[in-house]
Parts: sequence; C-alpha cells; structure tokens
Amino acid sequence: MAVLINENTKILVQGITGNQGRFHTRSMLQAGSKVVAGVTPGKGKMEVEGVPVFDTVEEAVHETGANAAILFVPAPFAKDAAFENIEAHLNPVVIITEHVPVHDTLEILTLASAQGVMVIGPNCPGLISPSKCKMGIMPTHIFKEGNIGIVSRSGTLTYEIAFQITRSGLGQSTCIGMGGDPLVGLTYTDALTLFEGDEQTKAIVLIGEIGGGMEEEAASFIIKHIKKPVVAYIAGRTAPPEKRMGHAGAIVSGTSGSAQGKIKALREAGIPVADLPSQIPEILKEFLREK
Amino acid sequence: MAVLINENTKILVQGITGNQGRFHTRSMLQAGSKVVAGVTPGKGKMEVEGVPVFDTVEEAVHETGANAAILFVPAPFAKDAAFENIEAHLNPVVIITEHVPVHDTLEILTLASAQGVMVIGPNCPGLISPSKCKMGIMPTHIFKEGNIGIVSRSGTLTYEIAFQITRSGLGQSTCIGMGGDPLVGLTYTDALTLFEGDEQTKAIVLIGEIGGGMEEEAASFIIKHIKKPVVAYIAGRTAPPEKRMGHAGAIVSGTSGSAQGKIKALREAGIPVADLPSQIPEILKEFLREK
Amino acid sequence: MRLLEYQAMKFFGEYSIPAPGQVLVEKEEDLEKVSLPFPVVLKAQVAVGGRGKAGGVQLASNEEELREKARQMFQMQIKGIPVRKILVVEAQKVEKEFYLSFLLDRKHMLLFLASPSGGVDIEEVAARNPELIYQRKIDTWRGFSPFEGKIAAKFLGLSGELISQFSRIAFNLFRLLREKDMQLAEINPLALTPQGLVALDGKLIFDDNAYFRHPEMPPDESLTELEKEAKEVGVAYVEMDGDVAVIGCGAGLVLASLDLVNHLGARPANFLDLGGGASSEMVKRGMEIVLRNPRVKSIFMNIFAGITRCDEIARGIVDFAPKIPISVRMTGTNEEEGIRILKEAGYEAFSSMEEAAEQAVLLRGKGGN
Amino acid sequence: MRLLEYQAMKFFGEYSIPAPGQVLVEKEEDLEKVSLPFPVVLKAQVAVGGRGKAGGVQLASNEEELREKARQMFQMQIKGIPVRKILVVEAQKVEKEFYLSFLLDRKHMLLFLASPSGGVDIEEVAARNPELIYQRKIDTWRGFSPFEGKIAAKFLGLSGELISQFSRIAFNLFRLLREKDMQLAEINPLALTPQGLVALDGKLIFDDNAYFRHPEMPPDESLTELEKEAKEVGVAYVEMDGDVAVIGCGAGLVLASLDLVNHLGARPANFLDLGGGASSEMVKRGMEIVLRNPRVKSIFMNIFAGITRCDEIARGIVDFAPKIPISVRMTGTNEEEGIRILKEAGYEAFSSMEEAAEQAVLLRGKGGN
Repeated sequence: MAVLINENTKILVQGITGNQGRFHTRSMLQAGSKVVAGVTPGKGKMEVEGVPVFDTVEEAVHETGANAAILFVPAPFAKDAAFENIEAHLNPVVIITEHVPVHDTLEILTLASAQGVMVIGPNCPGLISPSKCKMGIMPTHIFKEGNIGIVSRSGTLTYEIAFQITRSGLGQSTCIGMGGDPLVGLTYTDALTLFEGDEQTKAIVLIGEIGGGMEEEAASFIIKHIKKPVVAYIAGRTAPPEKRMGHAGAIVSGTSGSAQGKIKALREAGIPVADLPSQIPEILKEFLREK
Repeated sequence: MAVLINENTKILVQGITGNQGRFHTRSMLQAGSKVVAGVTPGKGKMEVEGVPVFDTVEEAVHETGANAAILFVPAPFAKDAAFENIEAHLNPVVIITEHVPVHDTLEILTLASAQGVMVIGPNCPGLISPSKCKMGIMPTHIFKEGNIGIVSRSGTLTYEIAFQITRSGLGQSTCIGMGGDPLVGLTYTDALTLFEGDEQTKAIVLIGEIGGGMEEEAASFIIKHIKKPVVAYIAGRTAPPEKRMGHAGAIVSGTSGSAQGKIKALREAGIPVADLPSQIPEILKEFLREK
Repeated sequence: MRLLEYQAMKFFGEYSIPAPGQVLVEKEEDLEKVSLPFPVVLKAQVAVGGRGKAGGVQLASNEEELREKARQMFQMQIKGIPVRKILVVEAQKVEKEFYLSFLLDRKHMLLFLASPSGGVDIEEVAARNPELIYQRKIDTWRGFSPFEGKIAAKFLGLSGELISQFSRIAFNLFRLLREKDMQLAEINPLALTPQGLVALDGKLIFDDNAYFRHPEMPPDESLTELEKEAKEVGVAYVEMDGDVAVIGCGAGLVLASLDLVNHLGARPANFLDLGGGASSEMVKRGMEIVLRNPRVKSIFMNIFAGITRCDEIARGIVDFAPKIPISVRMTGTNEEEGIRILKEAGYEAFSSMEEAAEQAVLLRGKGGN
Repeated sequence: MRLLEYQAMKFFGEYSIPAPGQVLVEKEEDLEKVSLPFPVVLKAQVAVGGRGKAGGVQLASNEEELREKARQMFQMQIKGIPVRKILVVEAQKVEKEFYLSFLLDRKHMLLFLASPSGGVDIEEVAARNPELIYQRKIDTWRGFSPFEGKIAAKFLGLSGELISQFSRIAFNLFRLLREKDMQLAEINPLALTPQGLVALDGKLIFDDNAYFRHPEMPPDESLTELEKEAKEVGVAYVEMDGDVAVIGCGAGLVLASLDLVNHLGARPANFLDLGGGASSEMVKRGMEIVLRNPRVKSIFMNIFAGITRCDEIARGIVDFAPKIPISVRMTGTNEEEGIRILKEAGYEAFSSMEEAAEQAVLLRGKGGN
C-alpha cells in the first residue's frame, strides 16, 4: 500500500513554470507520478511538459481532480501558496521551498492542523513510494519498491541510506524527507504511525540529526505505539555547540539537541542506533529474519 | 426558566474596583444577583461590596465557581479581558464597555464562537431575568417577572418599552440588550432561538433601529423557525442618511439600513410592527388572548 | 468617520496602492504647485455622495481651464457643504472599471467584495446584478491571503500579470483595513489603464473608537461646526431639517422621539443624545447647541433616567432657562426631585413621552417662554 | 542569527521593554560619552555563553576603574573571540531575578516560558527544578494576550502593580518575537529593582530566512571572517578543531561525514555544505575557504549527487587543484563523467563514503599533492 502517496495520487505542482518546478515535473512524470496540473498565477492556459497550467488552485482542482500538492514557489510566497492548497484540501501538501521564514511555517502548520491536511516540509526533499508515486526532488533510480519505511530530517543522507538499502537487495515502501527546518509539518511520530498501519512496511528506518527534541519524542512514542522494528541513525555527534550546521534546525544549544542525547534516548527505548549509515542494511536484514 | 441567566448564574465582575464596576456590583446585588467574584489585576485580596477580588479570572473561577462574566473595563483593555473570560469558559460574557474598537470586537467574537461562548455586547446594557438575576446596568424596578421576552439593540428605548409592558400588568421572562455597535455578539436570531425554546416566554418583543441588516435577517429567521408571536418596533424612520445617530451601528447608508426597509421586511414576514412604543403592550395582550 | 478622498488617497500611497498623480489644492494660489500633465480632473473634497451630478467633478484640458474651474468650484456648495479643498488628478485613459472593498459587518464579520461593475454604487449592483458581485468571508485570524485576490481576479476576467497586480492591491487594502482600524476600505473605481490597475477613487471609514491607538489619524472633516462642538462636549448631535429640537438620554430613545415628533405631523430639528449619566452642565451645553440652529421653535426633552439623575437634568434646564418653549418628559431615577425643581421654576413635566411630544409640537407657534 | 546583547537591548527599547541606562563603547575614546551614574557594569559583547566566568563582565565604581577595565577588556579574547564592543550599563539594585521568554519549536509551536529562577540557564532550571518553570502554549492566531502574562506573574509570586508591569513586558516581548521574526526572544534576568522590573540581559535569535522583510536587521556579528565569506559564496561553513576538511552536498550527509571522520579516529577541520546543484565555481570557492584554515591537512569530499552533477564537481576540483591531498567520493547524477574527469587529472574517486573517508584520514600525513 505505501503511505501518504500511491498510484492514486494526482499531483498539482505549484510554481510549475519556474526552473525548479519545470525540471522536477519532468522528473516526477518520468518516475511514473501522475502530475495532473500546474499552478502559476498569470500563466493560466500554458502547458509544461504536457501538464496544463492554471492561475489558481481552485480552477486546477476543479478541472483535473488534483488531490495532492507540491510547492516550488520562492520563499516569500510559500505561505500564500500553502494556504491556498491547504484550504483547497489537497493532501498531502509537500513544501520543497527552502528559506521559508519560521513564523510563516508556524502559520502554515496551524492552518493545516485545523484543516486536517498533512504538510511535509518546508525545506524538504519530498517523498517517494517507489514504482507508485514520486512527489519530490530525490533521484528516482536509487529507490526500489520494497518493505522498508524510511523517515528522515535530511535529504542527501536519506539518499545515501536508501541507496545502501537498495544495493543490499532490500527496497522501500515509502521514503519521507521531513525537512531540516526547526518547524516542520510531518514529524517522526506521524510517519511512525503511518508505517505502523501500513501492510507493505515491515521495518522502519529513522534518520535523525542534531537539534530540537523530535528524536527523543520519537523514542518515547515508539515504546508506546510502534510494534514494527525500528533502526535509527543520528548524524552530528561531532558538531560543535551553538553553530547552525547547514539546516536551520540543526543546532546544539547548551545540553539540548545533541546527537549523544538522542542516541541515548533511542537506545534506552530499545532501538538499535547505527554508528555508520553502512550498518543499516545489515540491521534491517536481521529484523526481517527474526520475523 | 428565563434564558441565558437565572438563579444559578454566578457572576464574575471584571473591572470591579472601578467606579462603574463598583456601582453596578452593588445594584446587581440589590437586584438579587449572585455576584461571587471580582477581577482587577493588582487588586487581588481586596473586597468590593463584600465580593472578593482576584488578580486573574483563573483564580476567581477556581475559588468561587463563577460561571458568567460582566465586563466594566476601559475600552483599550476590553479585548484582553474578554479573551480571558472566554477562554475560562465563563458563559455568557456580557461586555458593558462602550467604544471598543470594532476590530477588537471582531477578534472577541471570533474567539467566542470557536469556544462556544455567548458574548453579549459590547456597548450594551446587559440582560435581566426579573426576580432571578440581573447582569447589567438597567434600572431594576422597571422590570417585573412575567412571560414576555424582549431583545433590543438600544438601551433606554428598551427601558421605555419594558416599563410600559410592566405598567400594563405584563412582565418579562428575560430582557436582553444586544448593544448598539455594528458588530455585536448575541443577535436577534440567537435571542429568538432561546426564547422559542424557553417555557416561561409566551411572546417576544423585538426592538430594532436603523443600520445594518440584522432586523431583515431576523424577519426571515422568524418565518422559518419561530412559532411564538413576535411584535417589533423600529426606531429611526426620520433619521437622515449617512449620519451616525448616537450608536456606531445606527447609520443609514444609501438604500441599506433604513427603518422603512426593516419595517417592510418584518411586515412581509407577518410580524406586526408598532408605530409607537406605547402600542406594544396592547399587541402583546392581543397575542396572549389568542392563545 | 468617513475620510475625504484626498485623505484616503494618502493612505493608499502609504500602502503601495497605485493611484494617478494628484495634488491637493486648498486655495487658488495652490494651483501653482500643480505640475501634472493635462488633461486633469478637479474633484471637490466633500463628504457626501453624488458630487459628480452636483458639478463637483470637472475636467480641465489646460492651465486656463484649470484656474477657471477651480475658482468656480471654490464658490460651490454641494448638498449644503462649501467646497474648501479640491483634489486635482491626472486624467486616466480608462479601459474598464472594477470595484474592490473590505468591510466589517455583523453578518459576515470580515467581508471581501469585488465586482467587474465598478464606478457605480455597489448597492445598486447588488440590487440589479447580484451575479456581478464576488463575495468572500475572510478568516479573522489568518487574514486575507493573496491567493484569495487571485480567485477574485479570475472572477473579474483579469488575466496574465493583472492577476497578481489585483491580488497585491487587494492584499494591501486589507492590511490598511486591519492596521488602520477601518470599518470599510473601498476602491471604486479601480480602473484598468494602459499603465495597469489604479485606484481612481477611494472610501475609507475609520472606526472612531480606535482613535486612541491612531494618533496619525486626521480629525473628522465631514462634521458641521455644531457637530464638532457637540463632540467636544461629549454629546451626539445630528442636524436635521425640522423645527422641534429633540434631546434625550440614549440613542434609541432619542431616535424613537424623533419618530414620535414626525408621527405627530411635525419635523425634528435635530438628534441630540446626552448619553447616560449626563450632568446639569452637559444639559446646558446640549441646549445651547440645539438652539444655535435658527429654525428651532420648541424643545422636546425626553428623559428616561437609568444611570441619569432627573434632578441633574432639571437643574440644567432651570439654569439654562431656554428662550423658546420646552416640553419635558421625565421618569426614572430621582424623578420626584426633578419634577419638583421643574415645577418650581414654572416648567411642566410629563411622565408619558407621547404627551410631552404633543405639547412640544403644540408649543411651536407660541414663541418666547 | 543570535543578536548581541547591545543589539537586543536596542530592540527592547523600541518595544518599550524597560532596561537600565546603557552606552555602547567601541573604542576607548567612546568612554567620554558615558555619563551614567556609578557604579556601572562593563559587559563584553561576544556571541558566546559563559562570558561572565571568562572575565567578560566587570564592575567599575568610578571613572578611573571604568577606563582601566575597559582597556583590559578590549585586549581580551573570550573563547577565542576578540572583544570589539563593550556595553556599559548602570548597575542595578536587584531584589530578585526572573526569567521570561517566547520561542518557536516543533513540539509547542509558540511557547511562553517564565520562571522565578532567573539569571541562570533555563535548561539547568528545567533539569533540576522543572516545577519552577511556567510554560504555556500560545495560540498562533490570536497571539499572546496580556492576561496570560498576569497568570504567569501570579506564578512568579508578583503582586500589585507588578502584575500588570510584568504582563506588559511579556506582551511587548511577544510583539517583538512576531513582528521581528525572532525564533527566540528571552529576557534573563528580568530583575526586580526598586524602580520596578527591568531587563538586565536579553537574547534574541533572528530567523535568517526573514532578512528579506527586515532591512532594519543588523548583519550577523557572531560569524568568523571565514563564515562570513562562506555566506557570501552561498555555502554553509562552520570551523571546527581538527585537520580533515569535510566538503559535501546536503547538511545531513556532511554531518554524517564529520562523524565518519571522527569514527575513524581523526578530527574534522570544518563543516562545509555546498548545497544542492553546486557549480564548479562554488566547488572552487568552497575549497578556497576550507584551505584558509592552516590546520587542514587533507580534504574529504563526499558527493552523493541528486540535483548536483558529478561532472561539475569534478571540474571544480581539477580547476582548483588543491595543494593538499584530497579524497573524493562521487556517486549519482553524471557519475561516470565526473569520475573520468577526476581520473584524467590524476585524482582517485571512491563510490563508498567509508573508503573515501579512510583515504582522507590516511593522506593527512602525506602533505603536498
């Protein structure tokens, strides 16, 4: 089944006429995704890669039945675009846009939660259910359909680990990049809940990094609610304190947000934590053998 | 039974240490109302007319079990005070304060509606269920317990009509002053619905004035939902256009908001409209005879 | 308070809402400052509707015409209001006129309106062609978001770059409404010109209750001298066209008193609400104000005292001793004392408003006291 | 970006948050401007914690002491950062110290924190005495309302006029957070003095993503020269204490690469994230920056190319031809072409990050290329 997106997902691309929008629309189409509509105000009646473009989400949904949205609009316009898609009840709404002000994200997430819409991102690579639907900017070829669910705060690190899993002979049910900002929509607990309820998923990889307290939260959530096996990897053991390590959310402040704290919390919850990404496929195989 | 307030209403007075708050607390107590708490930040541990004063609504509710609030705070602080009482789920929240900015009222009403709290006012005289509870600033002696429900946008005009009803030998179940601002919490349709469901109320008086479209709305609401007899009076047939007649809400703009339009709408809905306040008691007696 | 057009235009400028080049002219010499390309439009700055039909909007194609028409306009009265200010505006090549507004009202709370039928009264459009009005309730908390303007722009038939342009204007107008405490923020017409969309006229109604947080807001220029004085005294006064002055406590009851005078075949000269708890001083000042109107032949004072004290009112009347007949209705708090004071000074007091009004109407012919 | 104390204090002033009299001193001559009553406190303006213990906070009781201590302080380095600015502050008679902050985080979204245990790190309080922390989630839309400050004030044990004073300060701090796009707005300590509550120190963390709408925001003074240059180039650079320079595309993978170097028994010299889709020019500039650090002995470059093209990266490496050993891991988009370019120029390329890291660690001793 996969989670969040599958062969029935009809994607609307907001900001389809920009360079990024155009490029990734092509890539998503090549990956077999159903991209049914694009939206760029003032560019209605155009076509991009054979996909019809509309001025508003309202029209696009009306004409094409789009049911999920991915945003490539510049950061200053992300809030408006997200509001538009959330209120049109597209679900999920994936925000690829980097550098969205965190106060804008706050409002986006508040609206989404009131409207019951799942937002993924901002500043995220999106998600993919291999062979069914790609709704993001990840390289398609490194994924393979399978039964491992991956959820991660990091982009390229996810690719690294997904690729190692694929090369080991396993595959992914759905791979979700949550994004590296301090405030993001979908969290580990959301993803874990979805994977727990998904028949296709047999084991889960949780990829974390320094900053915030989401991994600790996930650890206590797993004890209570997740029966499927979970393996974790946390990047940033060597990060110095008080420095922003690339991602806005990746900061160790004082005693909080450190990789050590997260690893400790996860291990105490009985979750194996890999020291190196390359150890993950073996641990997964162990999980699947045990079943 | 009466509506909204009765012998079980335990009133919290916000702004109890001001002149108005103190004066009307005494008057409400004299009318037999259960005023159980006052709130004025910084004045906790005082007493006013034997009523204990607290710094916050939270404490006041905790200590006294207050379940309804009346506000006498100055206009610039009305929004905060209303928010505090609404979120503490006091119900109703009666806002006596005049000159509340309409954008503040907008936010107050939006919050109240989300929290399921009935706001009355702002800029209103409050309400009274004679012999049971007075939560407002009206003279007590002109009311008498009975079976007429009154709802009005105007203060003194309501006193005039209530007094004429009392003198005619009839009495009131509850008399509600909605307030004269362009945005107010409780509306005619709210009051009509409450009176329709109240056993004590046998007939309803609707007192309107120029401005807005609430009376027209009430007319179409009555046709559909109100079985009890209603008599109306609309003040301001002689008001010139585009002039604010005392109340901020009392403005005839272009063709909208005129007394003539309101009277027409009510009459077309089969509701008798009195030409003079003094005609109302007779019409009410007619209603009660017909039953 | 309704802002005059030139005041609204100043706020539009502050909020990046595009408008044609314009100069405010307060006296003929100011015309020297005008360096706009001709033709220009002269617009009388008066706070009443229908100024166009009354000659308050004129076209001038050259300097001479501008001078001549400005001179004439400064001598005009529009619906009784003398023209003191003229806004001179660069004439526009208008391809189409739209309507755009945000407002607060009880039913919709925060409402966004747009129409392809601009330049006329939106209520006329609502009555005749309701299908030409786009209407959308705006969420109080999240506010207006530009995409809502884009949806409206499509309704108006706009395309291409104009969609975002319209939506930006709407967004800025909404910010103006919320940040400046306006009850209504309207652009009508919003004109499509070769340079894009521009606001040709605007109506802003400021919420007087919010003056305390807007020191930048100008005073109300639409009030008559008497209305201004009343405001200072703290009473609400509106001049009308009859001869019976009406005074009372509480807007609703004063309105009902006006209607009662009218019902009795006479015409009220004014609306004057003393508010609750008026002092004898305010009663005197109130009577002073209504008697400034030379048409007034009698006074009908209707007091139903709640917070107000009848004795205070009576003392005010007796102290002031109006030069024309007065009929007083007095009931409520301290009623006996009030009536005693009046009777001692030779004034009659009624307990029914109908009787008092009848007496006031009757006394009109009697002059003196 | 974390604002320096004096910058935070400027915003506090703008938002009517009371603070003691203070003057910023950038050179010794500036001391002439200081006309505060003694005693005063000298506070080194450096963006690191624990400056007090490092001698960055000093008391001066007279002019002479002030001069002397300022002179000393301007020669100090605190945790490696030279002191360039000193804030001279009127010393306060402190009766009690509170903590007050608003922040954004994933779990609570908008959080309000207060504690009677001010003047120390709130995380320490949270760890040792969680019962001393008042915590309240603030509604995104309706925002913080003063009554919420009053509830907290009661928790802090305040009474009388101080309740409203505290609530006003909290309200203004919240406005600052929202209007100025802060991720954290903290007053610690908020001191109770005979003159009422005053902010003795403040921490504001501005959301860098919001620079586009805050032209008034100062540049980040906490960055080292190299970090500033990196910012201009468009790469993320953080200096560290080891000798293996780490470069990659994507923050998470670079972090994992640092950990890998560490796992292999070496220490990374820096974090450098080229981001997605880096050009050969950016690769060159990135290498230039990491090599500015004299400790660097080898480079580990880890490229997992998604949007990025391996051939671009390879061209950047070959063009720049670093003077010290480099080990490259390269996989993903245009991998063959990239590896071909590298091989032709005599560079080895690995497809596994572990192997490439091992090589980089090994090459440290080898010097030259």
